[in-house]
Formats: sequence, structure tokens, C-alpha cells
Amino acid sequence: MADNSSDVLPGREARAHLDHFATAEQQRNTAMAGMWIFLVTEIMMFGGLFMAYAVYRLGHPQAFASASRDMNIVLGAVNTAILITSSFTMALAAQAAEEGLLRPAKWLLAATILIGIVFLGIKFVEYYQHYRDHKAPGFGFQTNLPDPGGIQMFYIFYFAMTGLHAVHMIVGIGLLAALLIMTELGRFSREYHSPVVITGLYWGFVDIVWVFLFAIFYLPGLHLHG
Amino acid sequence: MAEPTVARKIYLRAYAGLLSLTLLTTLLAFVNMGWFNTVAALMIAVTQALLIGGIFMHALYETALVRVILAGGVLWFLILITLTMTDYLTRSR
Amino acid sequence: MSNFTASYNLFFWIMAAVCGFVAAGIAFFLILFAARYHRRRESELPPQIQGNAIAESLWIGIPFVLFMGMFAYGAKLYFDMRLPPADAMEIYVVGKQWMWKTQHPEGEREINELHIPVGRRVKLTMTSEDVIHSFFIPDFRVKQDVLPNRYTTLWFQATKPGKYHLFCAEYCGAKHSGMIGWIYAMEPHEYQAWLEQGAAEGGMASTGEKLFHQFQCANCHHFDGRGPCPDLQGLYGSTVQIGGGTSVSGPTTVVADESYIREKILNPRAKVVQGWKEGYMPSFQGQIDEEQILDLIAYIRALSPAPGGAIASGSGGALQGAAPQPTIIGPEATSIHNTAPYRP
Amino acid sequence: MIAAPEITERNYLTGKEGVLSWLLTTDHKRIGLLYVASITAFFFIGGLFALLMRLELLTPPSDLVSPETYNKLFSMHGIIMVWFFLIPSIPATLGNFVVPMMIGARDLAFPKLNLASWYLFNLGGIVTLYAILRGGVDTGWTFYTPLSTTYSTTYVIAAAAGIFISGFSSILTGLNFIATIHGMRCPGLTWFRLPLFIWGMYASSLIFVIATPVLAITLLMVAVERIFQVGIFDPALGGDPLLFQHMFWFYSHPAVYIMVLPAMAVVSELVSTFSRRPVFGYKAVAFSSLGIALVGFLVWGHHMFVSGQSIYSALAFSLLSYLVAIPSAIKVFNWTATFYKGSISWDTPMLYAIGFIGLFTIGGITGLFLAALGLDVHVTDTYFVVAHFHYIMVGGAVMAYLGGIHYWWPKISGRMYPEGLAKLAALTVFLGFNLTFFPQFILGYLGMPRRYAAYPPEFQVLHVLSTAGASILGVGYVLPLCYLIWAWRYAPKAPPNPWRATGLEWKTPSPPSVHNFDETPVVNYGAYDYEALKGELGLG
Repeated sequence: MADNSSDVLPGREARAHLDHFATAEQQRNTAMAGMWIFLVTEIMMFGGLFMAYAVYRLGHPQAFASASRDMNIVLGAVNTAILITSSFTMALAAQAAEEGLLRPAKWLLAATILIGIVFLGIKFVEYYQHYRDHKAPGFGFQTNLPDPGGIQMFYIFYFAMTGLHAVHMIVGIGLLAALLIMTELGRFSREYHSPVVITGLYWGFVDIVWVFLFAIFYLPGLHLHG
Repeated sequence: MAEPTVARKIYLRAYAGLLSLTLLTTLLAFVNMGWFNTVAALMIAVTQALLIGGIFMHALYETALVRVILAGGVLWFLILITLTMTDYLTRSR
Repeated sequence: MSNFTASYNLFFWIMAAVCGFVAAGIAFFLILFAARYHRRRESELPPQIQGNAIAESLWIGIPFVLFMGMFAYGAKLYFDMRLPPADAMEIYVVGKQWMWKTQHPEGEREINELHIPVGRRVKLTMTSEDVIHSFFIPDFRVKQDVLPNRYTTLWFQATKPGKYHLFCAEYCGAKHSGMIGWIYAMEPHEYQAWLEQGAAEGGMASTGEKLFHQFQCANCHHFDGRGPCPDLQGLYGSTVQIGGGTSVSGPTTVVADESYIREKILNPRAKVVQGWKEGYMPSFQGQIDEEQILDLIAYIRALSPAPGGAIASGSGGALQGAAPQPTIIGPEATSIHNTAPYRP
Repeated sequence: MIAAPEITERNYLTGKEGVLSWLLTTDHKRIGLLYVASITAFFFIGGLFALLMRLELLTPPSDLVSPETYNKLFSMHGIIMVWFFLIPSIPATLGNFVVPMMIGARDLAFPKLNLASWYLFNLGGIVTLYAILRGGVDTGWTFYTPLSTTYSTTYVIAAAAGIFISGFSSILTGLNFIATIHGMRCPGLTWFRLPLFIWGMYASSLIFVIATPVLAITLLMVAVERIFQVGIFDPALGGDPLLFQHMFWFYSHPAVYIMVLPAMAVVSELVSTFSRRPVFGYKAVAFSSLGIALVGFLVWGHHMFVSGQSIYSALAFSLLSYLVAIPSAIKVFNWTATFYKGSISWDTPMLYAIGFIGLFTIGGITGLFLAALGLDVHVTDTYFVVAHFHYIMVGGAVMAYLGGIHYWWPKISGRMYPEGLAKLAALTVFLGFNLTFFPQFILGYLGMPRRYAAYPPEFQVLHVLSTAGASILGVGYVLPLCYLIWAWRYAPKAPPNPWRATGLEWKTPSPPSVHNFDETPVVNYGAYDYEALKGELGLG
């Protein structure tokens, strides 16, 4: 009565496939499909926020533009580049794991974690600056720009969306740390490495979300500066 | 394994492309192009998303099922936003 | 009963007949087949029919045609209900937890009651002070949600005198089921008498005029076109050129209706009139309540020629030509005669 | 590569013993039963609230309970019944139990995730029950803003948090089913050989996955607005309460199809088995499930015809609503046609199926009234709507759930159920249901608004009828609970395939072994192919 019907993530030991699957390929394809479906739910979750953002930007075009002018574009652009770099190292890590090159995979995972932490560090510096400038809704928000309701709405969505993104980053760093430990313990092999690939998908998705957040929160008002 | 291996060169090119697009979108945002600013920013963001999704996340090399799932997700997001906008764009105030 | 009741009922019962016929047919065949083809022996294997393309296309096609008919008829009725005629008599409604406040242009204010004349088109302009409510007169077959910070409208023409239920149909908190009242549809002459016996405090426009001075609107909005702010005569119903503002992405035009005037009072920077300074007018958000805004709107309406130029057709004879359009000569004119309330 | 099948006399119920073996199980069948226990509890809690409401409505004034209490009763009835009974009802219980067996798999693709879903579901339920015990919530199950964000003084955040958590259970269940149905079908089982139950579960899983995240984010926004006192949906601060309604109904309208698609899926199985014929027009019925799932996402605005949304937007939503009615109509007509020249047995599951078709038809055609823009204006937010959705959700989904429970009971428990009592219960439910809810159509037409603790006296007669019906309905629901508990231990043992049905699940022993199949089955015949299986089933 062995109860071996354990889940794909995380695997107990390096082995070809779990026994409710017929083949390793079936297991791999099902796991990949499952992860992509999960990413679709993430699209819809962020999608609700993007939709609400669009509705309110339509109603308060000026406020959203002028509020975005107060974003720190240098930090934003640098952070975008940083996160893209982390996606790059993550993609290389997944590739290395696939090829069974576990030592490079380990270092690339560590690099990804590190770059992710730098991203979050910069993000929290920005948060602190907004808080200090009384731009955090619910924490003594003040503005003397026209249409204060619209300005506050911008910041609500800014904090909600980048905050939800940051939560995803933190979860992602936790997953990567778990992968790192599992690699160290020799759980992965050329045959079994889907956790690395699947986490790579998650990390890439989080990066994609940020690319859009950068476009809608940092860029809209810049040209008004001239 | 079934996983197709992507040449490191392709990863590097995608990475370089992504960084240059970030620079481009930041610089373009300083130029006043009216409504086109928003369109340009979103178009560049979509291109970046395609690069990350297609190459880093291997969507380009995946099974048809994965591509259908992904297309479905995008389609339903568009349904959400389009039908909601039918209200906001035609509401008489 | 209202102008919508008969056409609504006709549509409803046609639908009921068509749908009832189909439902009865399905029930009939289900029971018939279940009895007629009842299993006779445990190992029975009936003929294995897979399907029939013709039958299936029929029961896809026929419902589709019926559905499109229902859609079209429903849409027509809905558009009739949703687009108020220009010549309707105006009533203002403010909903709050948990009462309805109604207001006649002549100044009559009521709570949880509304008196209206039979045979005249009545348009309600409604807003809420707190949550979403819904103004529902079952016998008139009309209903419209009433939203905070926004005007919604509803119109009808009562056809039979009587006392009708008024309900709040959108759940609005603890005493939702107590937010009810009565609509009194009266013969026009009775309505006129009712108006006169209660009209003590003056018409809405006249109250609005007082507010116009009280809030010092008159300091800037002169009626000779030479003040620092636009002349409001003729504003209502006109098309305004908007140069910019926080709620628009560029120059545009809007029709100066109730919603526009309300937004100007509460949030003047939302739409700035072409050629006038942005940020000159202060916001009155928090200083003025919904009923006062409606009074001011009634006053600003009174500064313009009546829309459509004529009083509603129909049997409202008693109201016709009751009072002439009052003359208003700039902010110095202190009041409109209380005895001659403004009538659209 | 395939692990050697464990030949064992022990079945999934007796394989491992002890409470822990249940709480830590990853067996889809046991998890299905865990769900049965959870949702049954929630069903009777929600039913208790309904009973109190019906008692209050016996008399026009609010005399039994205060209006505040009444408001909490209907809010909590809605929240519990929608999210903690109807949404998980068929997918998480029967779906969990049957789907892997029907496709010849040993389990769902992600068994641990499946168990995690059950824990999330209960955690969400406990948080919601906490909100109820602390004093309840009074916003209605719809949480309309600004009532829920600014004006209500009850436990809105806790209730929303409970729903939020259980939402992830829905998402994971849906994800699991989709991955399983795509990846785990046994050799030979192509898409068009799948039983229609699988098509229905697949379609509703799509909705789980796509719609639920939007609800999650919407409730999160409500909670954020309430906690930080910022105005996301507050019109005074530039927000729009209608945006909440759009986002809420983007989930909650498809959620109706989450409830009814699995019900239709069960009924397709029942109709075929008890007519001993393939479902008439298999492909049309299969595609109509997907059609409902897709078009069902395009119609949410029909909940907002009088809300102040643009009239042109309303026009589009009305048209699309009629389009979604077509696949439902196809199903009803095709089921009816399946009866023609069939071999109809009158076993209890078939009685439920017939009841379902009748009640769903009434629910569906009154939906046509509500989709017609002009007709909706008068009857929306009245008892007409209340009756309409109860015909779909209770007359539809609950009837199908009970039918399915009886149908698969021999497989689940290894025993039969008492047929006579079961027929009596089915009849009681049918009659009680109609007596409860048909008068509500009339009430709605006469203008009785919903969510009223007190009402004008002229509506009393119909309310009394409805309350009388509700008490009969209550008996009808308690009856199966009692005799099924009895049958679990004492009823006669069931053979592997008591109904001579064609699905793969009937090829397993009753109750099935832990891994369902000793050998992975190979399928070389279509769904409901009695001709191919007649030797095996002893027919002809």
C-alpha cells in the first residue's frame, strides 16, 4: 500500500516520473500545462487591476499624467533593467538545469535571487520616498495638484499593483531559495528538473507584469515636463 | 528530453533587445506625441512581453496546448476590458 | 398605471405564452416518452439513435429567430423608457438611507411621497446622498437605480389617478424595506390645487437664486458678460466648448445639462470652459448638499429659455400658461416673485 | 515504465484506516468524500438561514427578527450557499470522485494540490463562519459598493477574506481538472469518445480558472478600501461604484454556469444511462458546454440594466444574453429527444434528471424575460429574479447533485440505496421546490422587491404558500441525508455496474480499489456505445 501519488512539485528524489503518470513525458507536459494555466489565472488577477486602472485613467487623464510625473523615472528604468536581467539569469538557469549542468544552474539561481532582492530594495526605497512625501493613500495622503481624487486614485493603483507585484517577487524568491537548496541536495538531474523550469515560468511572468507596470505608472507624464 | 534547447546566443540577443527597448521606451516618453505616447509605451511593453514569454519562457517552443492556453488568457483579459469599456465609452454623463 | 404598463404587460404575456407553450411541450414529451418507452425487460437494448441534423438545426434555428424577436421588442421598450422626452415636467429626487425626498420645481418638497398629475410626462432627475438606491414604481413598470455623486433619470406618464406603491429596489442597508412610499397620481386640476395649498416657501428656482447669492456665485458670474466668470444666462441646454480639465484628455464639447452643472459646482476643474481661467472657481464640495445643488440647477435652468419651448402636450390643461417666464436682470435682481414660480 | 499494479482486495475506503489517513489522503475519491462532508455541513447551515427567512416572511411586518437580523440572514444564506455549497458542489465532490475514473486515470494530475484545495476551502469556510459567529455580515452576497465599503458596520472584511481564500480552492480544482483532462486520458480515449460529464467538467473548470481570480482581486479592492479608508469605488473621491458591479458580475455571472454546467454534465450521464441510448446529438451537446462557458463571459452586464450603465452597453449585453440561451436550449431539446424510443427506467436518478430538465427549463425561460431589456426593468431586483435563479441553482444544480449522488452511490459506498424512500424524497423535493418558488414569480410580477424584511400585506398569501413549500422542501432534503447514512452501513452490496452503464468508472469494482484500475484501460469505442458493449453489459 505505498502511497506514492505525490505531487510533481517538489519531487522527493530524482526519478523518472510519479506513478499516477504513464510516462515521464506525460508528467512533464501535464506539469507544464498546469503551470501555464496557473499563469492564466495570474493574468486575470492582474487583469482586473489593469482594467480598473484603465477605467480611472480614462476618467482622470490629467491627474494620472501629473501624478506619474512625480515618479522617480531613473529608479523605475533601472529597476526594469534589473528585473529583465534577473529573467535572463533565470532563463539561463532553467536551460542549464535542462542540460544537467547543475553547478552553473546553482550559481545562476543564486544570481537571480540576489538580483531580485536588489529590485525589491530599490522598490522599497521608492515606497519610503512616497510615504515621506505624503503620497501613500491611507497614511496622511496630501496633494495640492488639481483633482486630488484622481491623484489619490493613481497612487492607490500604484501601490496596489506594484505591491501585489512585490508580493509575487517575494514568493518567487522563496521558491528560488527552495530550488537552490534542492539543487544543493542533489534532487535534480538531467531527467528530473521540471521544478526549475516551472519556477522559471513564474519568474518570467512576474517580469512581464513589471514591464507593463513600468509603462503605465512611470511613463505617462514624462513628456509634459518637456 | 522533449525540451528544445535554445542557443545561448538567442537568449543574449533577447536580453540585449529587452534592455534597448527599456531605454527606448523611457526616452520616447520624454517626447510629446500626444495620445501616441500611451500607444508607443504599450506597444513596446507588448514587444518586451513577447520576448520574455516567447524566448525566456520558451512559449515559442512549447506544445500547441500551451499556446492555446496562453492565447485564451489574453483573449479573456481583452473580453474583460473591452466589454467594460463599452459602458464607459458610451455612457452619457 | 402608466403609459408603459399596457405595452409592458402585453409583451410580458406574449413571452409567457410563447415560453409557456415550449415548456409545456417539453414536459409533455418527457412524460409521454418516459411512459411510452418505459423499460420492459432488464436487458432491453433500444434502437441506438445518434442524432438527427435536421431536427437539431430546427431547434437551434427556431429559438434563434424567436430570441432575436424578443431582443428587439425588449430593446425598443427599454429605449422608450430610458430616453425622457424633452417636454417632460421635471421632478427632482434625492434618496438617502432610508427615505425618498422629492421636490417639485414649484418648491413643494415631500418625503416618501410624490404627487403627480395624470396625463403629463414626468421626468425624474435623481441622486443619492449615500449608497445606491433604486426608485421603483411597480404599477408604472419603471425602475432606475439612484447613484451617489451622479444623476440618473426616469420618466413616465401616469394614465390613471390613484395611489401607487413606491419601493426602493436596490438593497441599501438596515431599513431597506422601510424605504417605501406612495405615488399619488391626480387629475391635473387636483394636482394644481394640491400645489397651491402647500406652496409656501417658493419655487426651487427662487430658492436657488437665494443660494446663488448666499454662496457668492453672483460675485463672479455677472449677467452682463463682463464678470470674471462666464455669464450663466442661456447656459442650460447649450453646447459648451471645453478647453481642458482634469476629466478630459483634450478640448471637447459638452451639453450643459444637470450633470454638467453639478460637476462644475463640486469639481470646477474637471472641465474648464474654453477661454476661461482654470482654477479660478473654488469647489463647493462639502459645503453644499444635494438638494441645494438641485435648487441651484433649477435657478440656472430658469436663466435659459425652456427646452422645447412648450409645455407638455396631453391633458395638463390647468398648467398651461399658468405663469409667464420670469424676467431676471442680473445678480442685482434680488428675487423672482414667489407667487409666480418658474415653470418649464 | 508503469509501476506494477497493486492487486489488492482492499478498496479505497478500507485501504488505510484512521482519521489521519483521511486528512492526509491524496486519493481523489477520498478527497471527493471529504468535500461531500464539508459541503453538506454548509448546505444545512445555509438552509437554516433560509428557513429563518421564510418564517420571518410569514407575516408582513418584521416581527420574528429585526430588519438588521433579516438582512444578515439573507446575506449569509447567499454567501454560504453560493460559495460554500453550489460552486464546489458537483465539481469538487462528484467531479473529484468520477473524473479520473471516467478517463481511465489513476488519479488527478496533481493529487497534493487537490488535497490543498480541500484545506483552502475549509479554511475559507471557517473564516466565513467566524464572521457569522462574530455577528454576521449584512451587505447581501453581492457586496455592492459603497454600502459594503463605507456604510456597513458588519464583518465585511472577514467574510470577503473567507470567500477570497476559498476562491483559491476553486482555482486549483479547475486547474487540476483541465490539466488532468488534457494530459491523463487513457489510450484510445479521444476527445469525442469522452463522456459528456467530462465535457461539462472541462467547461466549468475553464470558468473556475478564468473568472475566480477577478473575484479575488475585486474583493481585495473592497477590503483595501474598507481598511485604509481610501476611495477605490467611492464616487466622492473620483471612483465609480458601477466598476465594482462590472468586476463582480464578470465573475458572478459565469459563476452561475460553474453551478449549472456540472449539473448539465450529470444529467447527460443520467439521461443516457437510464434511456440506455447515446445522448441525442453528442457533438452538439458537447460543444454547447464549451459555448456556454465562452459566451457566458460576455453577458454579465444583464445584471446591470437599471444600474445606470450606458444604454448602448446594455443593448450589447442583452443581445449576447440571448446568444447564451441557445446552447442551453440545445441541451434541453437533445435530452428530451434522447428519451424518444429509448428504454426508460424510472430509477431515482432518472426522476431527478426529469425534474432537473423541467425546472431548468422554467428557470431558463424566465431568464429570457430578464434578458429582454424592457421586461427586465420591472422584474429585476424583485422576487421574480429570486425565483428565476433558485429554479436554476436549486431546481437545477441541487436536483442534479442529488441525482448524481444516487447514481454514483453504489460506486462511492459499494452499497445500494433504498429505492422506495429515495423516490419519495425525489418527489417531495420536486413538489416542495415548486410550491416554494413558483409563487415567487407571481410576487415579483406584482412588484414585491427582494431583500425586504417587511412587506405590504397584499403579498402575504403568496409568501405563506412559499413558506409552506419551503418546509416541505426541507423535509425532502433531510430524508436523503438520513437514508444515505443508513445505507452506508446497512444497504445491500452493489455490483460493479448496477445500471449497465457505459462509463469507464463502472469497470472498476464497487467501491473501487485505491488506484482505480488494475490495468490501464484501452478504449476503442465511443461514448455511450451500447452496441459495442452489449456483450459485456448483457444487453440485447
